[in-house]
Amino acid sequence: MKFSMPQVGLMPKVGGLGALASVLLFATPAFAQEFDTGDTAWMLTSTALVLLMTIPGVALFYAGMVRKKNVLATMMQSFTITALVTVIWTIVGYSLAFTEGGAWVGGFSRFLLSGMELDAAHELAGTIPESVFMTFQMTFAIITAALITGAMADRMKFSALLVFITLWSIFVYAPIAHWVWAPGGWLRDYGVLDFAGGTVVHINSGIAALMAAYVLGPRIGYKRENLAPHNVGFTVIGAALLWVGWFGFNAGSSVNADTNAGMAMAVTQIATAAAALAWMFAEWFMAKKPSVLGAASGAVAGLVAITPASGFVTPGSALLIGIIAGVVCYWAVAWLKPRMGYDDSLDVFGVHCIGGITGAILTGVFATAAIGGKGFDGLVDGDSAQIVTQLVGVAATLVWSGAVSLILLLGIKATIGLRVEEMQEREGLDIALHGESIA
Amino acid sequence: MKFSMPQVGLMPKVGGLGALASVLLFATPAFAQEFDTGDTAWMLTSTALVLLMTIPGVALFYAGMVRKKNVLATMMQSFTITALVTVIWTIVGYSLAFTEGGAWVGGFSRFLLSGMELDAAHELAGTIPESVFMTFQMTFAIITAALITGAMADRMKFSALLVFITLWSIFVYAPIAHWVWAPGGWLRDYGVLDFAGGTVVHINSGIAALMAAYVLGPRIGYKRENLAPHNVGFTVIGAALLWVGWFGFNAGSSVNADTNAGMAMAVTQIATAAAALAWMFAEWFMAKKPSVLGAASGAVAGLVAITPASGFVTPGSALLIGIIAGVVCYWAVAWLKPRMGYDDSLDVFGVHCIGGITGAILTGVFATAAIGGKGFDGLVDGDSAQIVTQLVGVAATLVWSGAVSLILLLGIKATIGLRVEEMQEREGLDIALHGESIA
Amino acid sequence: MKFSMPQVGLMPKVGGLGALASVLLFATPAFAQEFDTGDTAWMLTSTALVLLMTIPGVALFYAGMVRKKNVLATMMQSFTITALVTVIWTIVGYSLAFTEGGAWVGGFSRFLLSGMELDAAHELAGTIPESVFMTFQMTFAIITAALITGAMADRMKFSALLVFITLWSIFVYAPIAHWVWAPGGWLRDYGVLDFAGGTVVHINSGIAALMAAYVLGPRIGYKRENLAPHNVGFTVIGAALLWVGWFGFNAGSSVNADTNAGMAMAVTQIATAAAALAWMFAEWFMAKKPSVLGAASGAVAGLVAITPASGFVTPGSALLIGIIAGVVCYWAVAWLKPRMGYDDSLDVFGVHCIGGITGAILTGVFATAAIGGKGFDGLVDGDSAQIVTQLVGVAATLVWSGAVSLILLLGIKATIGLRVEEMQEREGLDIALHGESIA
Amino acid sequence: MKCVMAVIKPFKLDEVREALVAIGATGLTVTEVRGFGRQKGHTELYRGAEYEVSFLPKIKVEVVVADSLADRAVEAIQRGASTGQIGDGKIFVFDISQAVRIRTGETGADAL
Amino acid sequence: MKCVMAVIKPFKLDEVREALVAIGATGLTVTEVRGFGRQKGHTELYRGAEYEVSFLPKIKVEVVVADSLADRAVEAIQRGASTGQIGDGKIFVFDISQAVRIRTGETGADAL
Amino acid sequence: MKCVMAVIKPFKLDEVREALVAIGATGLTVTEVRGFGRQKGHTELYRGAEYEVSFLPKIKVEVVVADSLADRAVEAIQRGASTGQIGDGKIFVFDISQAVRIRTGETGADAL
Ligand SMILES: Nc1ncnc2c1ncn2[C@@H]1O[C@H](COP(=O)(O)OP(=O)(O)O)[C@@H](O)[C@H]1O
Ligand SMILES: Nc1ncnc2c1ncn2[C@@H]1O[C@H](COP(=O)(O)OP(=O)(O)O)[C@@H](O)[C@H]1O
Ligand SMILES: Nc1ncnc2c1ncn2[C@@H]1O[C@H](COP(=O)(O)OP(=O)(O)O)[C@@H](O)[C@H]1O
Repeated sequence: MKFSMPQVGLMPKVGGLGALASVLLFATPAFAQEFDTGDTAWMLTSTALVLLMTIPGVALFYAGMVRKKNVLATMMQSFTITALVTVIWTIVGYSLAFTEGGAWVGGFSRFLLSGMELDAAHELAGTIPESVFMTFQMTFAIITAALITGAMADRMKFSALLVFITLWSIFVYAPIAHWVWAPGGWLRDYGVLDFAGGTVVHINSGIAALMAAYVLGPRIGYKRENLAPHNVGFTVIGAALLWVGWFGFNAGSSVNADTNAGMAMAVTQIATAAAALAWMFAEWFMAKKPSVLGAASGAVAGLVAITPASGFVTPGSALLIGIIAGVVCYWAVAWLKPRMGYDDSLDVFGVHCIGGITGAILTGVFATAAIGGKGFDGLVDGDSAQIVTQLVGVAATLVWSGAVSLILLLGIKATIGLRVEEMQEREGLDIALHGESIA
Repeated sequence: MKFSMPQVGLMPKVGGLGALASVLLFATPAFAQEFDTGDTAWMLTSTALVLLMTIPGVALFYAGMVRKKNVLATMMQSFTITALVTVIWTIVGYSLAFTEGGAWVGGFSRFLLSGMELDAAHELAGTIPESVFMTFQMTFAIITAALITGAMADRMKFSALLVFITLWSIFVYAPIAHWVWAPGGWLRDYGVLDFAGGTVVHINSGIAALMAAYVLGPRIGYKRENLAPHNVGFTVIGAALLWVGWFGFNAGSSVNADTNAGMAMAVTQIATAAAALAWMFAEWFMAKKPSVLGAASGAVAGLVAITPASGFVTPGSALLIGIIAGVVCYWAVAWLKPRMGYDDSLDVFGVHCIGGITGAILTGVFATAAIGGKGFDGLVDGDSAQIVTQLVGVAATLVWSGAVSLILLLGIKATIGLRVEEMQEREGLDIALHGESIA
Repeated sequence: MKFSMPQVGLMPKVGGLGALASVLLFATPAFAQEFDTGDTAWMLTSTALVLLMTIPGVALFYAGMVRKKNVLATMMQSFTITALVTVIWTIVGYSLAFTEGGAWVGGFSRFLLSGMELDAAHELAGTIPESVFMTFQMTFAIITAALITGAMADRMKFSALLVFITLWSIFVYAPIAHWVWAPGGWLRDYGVLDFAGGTVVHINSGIAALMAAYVLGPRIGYKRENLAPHNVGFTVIGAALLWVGWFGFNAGSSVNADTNAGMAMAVTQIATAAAALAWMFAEWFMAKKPSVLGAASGAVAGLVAITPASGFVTPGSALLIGIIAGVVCYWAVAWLKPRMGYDDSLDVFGVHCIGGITGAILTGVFATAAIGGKGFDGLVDGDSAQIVTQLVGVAATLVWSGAVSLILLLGIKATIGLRVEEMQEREGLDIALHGESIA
Repeated sequence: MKCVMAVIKPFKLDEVREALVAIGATGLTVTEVRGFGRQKGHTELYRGAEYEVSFLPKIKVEVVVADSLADRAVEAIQRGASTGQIGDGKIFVFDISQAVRIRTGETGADAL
Repeated sequence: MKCVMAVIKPFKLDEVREALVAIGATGLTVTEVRGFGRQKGHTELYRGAEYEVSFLPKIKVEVVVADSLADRAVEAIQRGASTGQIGDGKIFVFDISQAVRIRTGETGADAL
Repeated sequence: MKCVMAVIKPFKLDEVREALVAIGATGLTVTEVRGFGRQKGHTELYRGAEYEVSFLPKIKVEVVVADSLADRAVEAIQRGASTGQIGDGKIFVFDISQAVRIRTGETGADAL
């Protein structure tokens, strides 16, 4: 028997407290006896796909963009973050994010996953074991943290990174995930639409990255020396794995192998393709050549922008979202960034934050009840208020993530220090931090 | 409730117009209300797997075989084609290929995917949402186009490629997919067996590649300079990802997570392994050393050859199909190609077209009702006519794809030109076309 | 309808002959008519994931650790073994491992997979087609053989490798898989717990690797020349793919998309992360720097150790298993190996054998009926005898695999020879054996 | 003896080698280098950041010959390497005071 | 003519090139090399096995100039490459007996 | 001063370095090169297409020493690099007219 309440991803069918109440009725372990093997199969697969996005996806995507002397250190960041966030999520992150608590943060009832029995289910995902839901969500916490490292490339101290990510996962990621997705979270109740993590993952990591770029300061040689990517080939492979894995991210966020998952996959594919082409043509027009890095970046911009919308929009809208995201993000990195004067080395802000904001707003424009179900209307359905609601979600994320990230970074800088010595940066982090090098 | 009509992949249970009629009875959206989560889960996964075949699969497979100065441009071809064909498929390709029309091509009822509602289903895949079926088929259109680029390596103009692929996807891929798989398609009605795309994907891309090699002319230095693959390691990784992804290609073509999918996966694995060993031993015997490129190429040859047969044959037959394909394709690239005098740089014709023809014929030999179901008999079951039927399918594909590809290529050559300048080719396409290079 | 007998992976619910008898009641093809599409979907996916572990996973993991002149030869080993073991498994391996026979080895009833009809099911996996079960198990046979090659790096003759792997798969892998997993296998009846292959895959390959290192002798220059890994980046990518693929390995070993699969995935993720961090911190403390190779190795150590336990333990126990495995395996390669004087080049013994033994014992400690079901208690549930049972399993595997591997290796050495010529080793295996090189 | 060193375009290496062998050179050593000169490099643009790549890939060829062969070696390289276009490269001639074949210890012209 | 060859720290290449261009050098050739000297290398530790990496990455610059320019070229390189720290590298000056521009056949100082 | 340049087999580098250090050389520079000579290359065959790889991987060692040390440096390299087999390589000796240590500006033998 399938869990009978219709669901659109993790979103309640109707916003506000009414939805919360009706959802909570299901929050007993009683219904957890019968799981759907198809849904479970898809969510096991989705979890693997989202893990693939970080390792080796992000690891390769970022490693290709740094200089050769920092390749291993860059991969090490994604790899270690995968391990570290897994442990934090197990101990306390999942509990804070997804158990009942208040509007701001969950509680400690799943501390060290206590109570997550073999046949437990989470109320947001009644047809699959809670162990699967917990691990699926874990992979989101991992990739969000890993994405930030793009702003820290080539100069971040490894020990400082571990401290930062530990605190950030607890004090930034868990609360924001709670606000947006957990029953009782205030942004969810407020009606913010974020199917698969446009705010929680992308705006969140993007603004944290901007803070990191700002506090760390630019790389030695920024704007003077040749800091060009040493191997865009790796970046393309990484982007390709991100693309493939994102099916798990977006279609997996349906938490069922159902029509929403199917449509989410379709619109993800379409928006990504459109954005890759849009960035490519924009760059071809402006800079005279269509770069490979541009096509890969455009694809990621499209993936980011469709993320919040993926459960709510039609294929036609996805095409438009992709085109807009590709052009806007190209503008953000090629025009806006040079004028802002910070060194967000691998453009986390330009692609993930700007792309995420673009997606959040366009979700308010293009969401339609025909796809998302009753109550999920955007501007195209005549509900112009949804855009405002979306902007509240964006602003809340920018403020909390930006402020707390800044405090954490300044605190670490003042204590153990954030940045490697100049000679270490010159020598390259591979040798300086890890005692290894690529032949 | 599962869709009750027994199915073998996309093939009708019995050939001819009778099957068509019976299939059409189901062509109403009514039955689309209840999908099977297991089937849907598998088809979502299969779609991701087939996408993985192109990016990063084909991208790596081909990039490893070119010279270092063309690595990025080669990856760019697969990456951009993924985006481009996605958009074309969304706008018009899917509609032309898979809606009812006539024997030759579908109609425009799914133009821009209009009418593909959340709970729509396609008659060929009644247990999964149409959004999934559409995207799954999209990944086939993508890889077919990407495969062609192997013949164009190191000298194709990027703009010309985009124009060619756009037209080719509309005028060659969509019709042939319609002929073979769509209800009403003439080759389907004629009884041609092609479980997962031996004709539609491999013969089709292989003959188009031959035309491209012919119209483009050989690379500068062909047969004089050292054009050896710069990194067979990438090619092995690419072949490995093709192998893994092909489970989605062949077992996914069952469109259900059923016994046919299981057997298709088993025979795919077996034929591929046999072909890899066959090519390797053939080369070891003829050229004195078993090359790594040979083993990888043999695996791909096996994958190609088992593709049309994968829903119809036993494991024992798969073993034979693999051995034959490995030896035949080795012969095609090592003996036949040098005697034909064209420069099909990465052997698309030798591996995909010859391998596809081998597979198509052997499907006629080894198809058995024990696996494919009633009506699917080949020579081993005593139906010697099936081989003739298969040859008609092969010939039709060769003629249409060959002729239209040739016309398109000559047309582009006469207008915007197909090939880069000599100095650009010397300098390498990475810098000349995309302004990037690998350190 | 699902197969009604509750199952924990391939393990019987109760040990001993009683279980065997009850299982055998189901060993008729009758129940095979109705499969579960969700279970089938997950097992198709799991098979793809485990294949991904070997190619490109192990291929990259190992290739990154050798010198540049041996990269292709190293990849070739994994790639060819994939093909070779597939054929052996098809012909005779599956039959010997998984058909009824005696306590020691199966029979020939599935010789060349005869009798594996389209709708056949294996008694261990009643809800999926036997074709899927057979292929899933095939991928285990493949990776076990491929893992051994890490001990042979840089000096093994390719022809000797093919002969060794052929014999080893038949005389070592198939029997041990039968002992531990097949109904009637003596270690299974004895009550040994091995959810996903700690003994069958890891101890087995690890001890065979030690024998290979011993018989082959050290690489030229061992302990004198710089034999450092040429590209730890590849190793990280390989480890990442192993990690992702291992979800199929462990959660797939549930053979259902059920609560056991979900919990197996969760504990796999947690133990792996803990082990990666444990190795990293241990190395950071001992050797002053946290190496990238160390983090990757720690992850693999964690994956190995959780493998036998993955269906029986809680997340909290997984955390402990990971920490212990990370530290123990670090000790095994950094302290123990230099004192043993053999050249297990890529540490198969230290990571897989020692990690596997650690996991086998800890399974005896941490197995709990709350996860594994009635009858699956370890020390934490008060059953101290389970540890002894586990040790019997370890010892049996060490003795049989060690002894037969040694005999096979000595036999090959005495006949066709195991090792390449000195000049070939100096020149590098890529050119010497395969006539190829990386630019 | 003379060491004739040339910086040439990479795709001309095979022709240069053949030309040198033709005049009797028995060995040569090549290095991948990057050159800066009259031939312009190119600009690479990554997400809006422009990097001037002023160095172009070149091949350095070193061939040691007896004094009597030096002029012919220079001519041979010139013949093999020339395309008539900018960036074809340079040839420099150094004096060598000694040459030794490691394997045999032969010295002077015998070592070549 | 002189061939001024310098082994420098990699990140100093751009400054050296600019300094050389400033004094009128029209071309130069660079090679990635590894150097052993007073500046210590480092140790790499792979799973307990220690490897001494005694060679450090360096860049070799070769610039051929007319005799009259040689001293200024040496100075320019020194200015561009110096950090004042160990491992800054060396400059060596060789005599050149002939120079040829492949494209035109010009010789001597005209070839540079 | 002399610049002793040797082309050797790659796996002999460590022995050569040790031999040079033993006789008092304080620094050296190595380059990965490819060599063509009496030692044959090999053939690579890719899907039936044969490519002659005539160049073999070699290491070039350059060490600048005072005139008085030149002969011993040659001997040291020979000792370290010799296997007695074809392809062991060559040693060439160049004159150097000047040497400068970039860091300090020291010149001549002091710069080494
Ligand atoms: N003075 C020089 N010293 C050392 N190398 C030089 C010098 N001038 C040119 N080269 C090398 O020769 C190459 C070709 O020189 P360039 O000036 O571009 O063209 P051309 O040889 O046609 O005059 C350069 O890329 C550089 O490697
Ligand atoms: N005698 C030498 N012959 C050739 N190259 C040398 C010699 N001495 C030093 N070098 C090169 O110069 C580099 C810097 O030398 P080093 O002794 O480390 O520092 P410094 O230049 O400050 O004295 C070395 O890495 C090496 O490449
Ligand atoms: N005349 C030469 N000029 C420059 N390099 C040479 C010359 N002859 C040989 N070499 C270098 O020395 C290496 C070894 O030479 P080779 O003739 O193969 O063997 P051997 O040193 O035993 O005579 C060659 O690969 C090449 O790099």
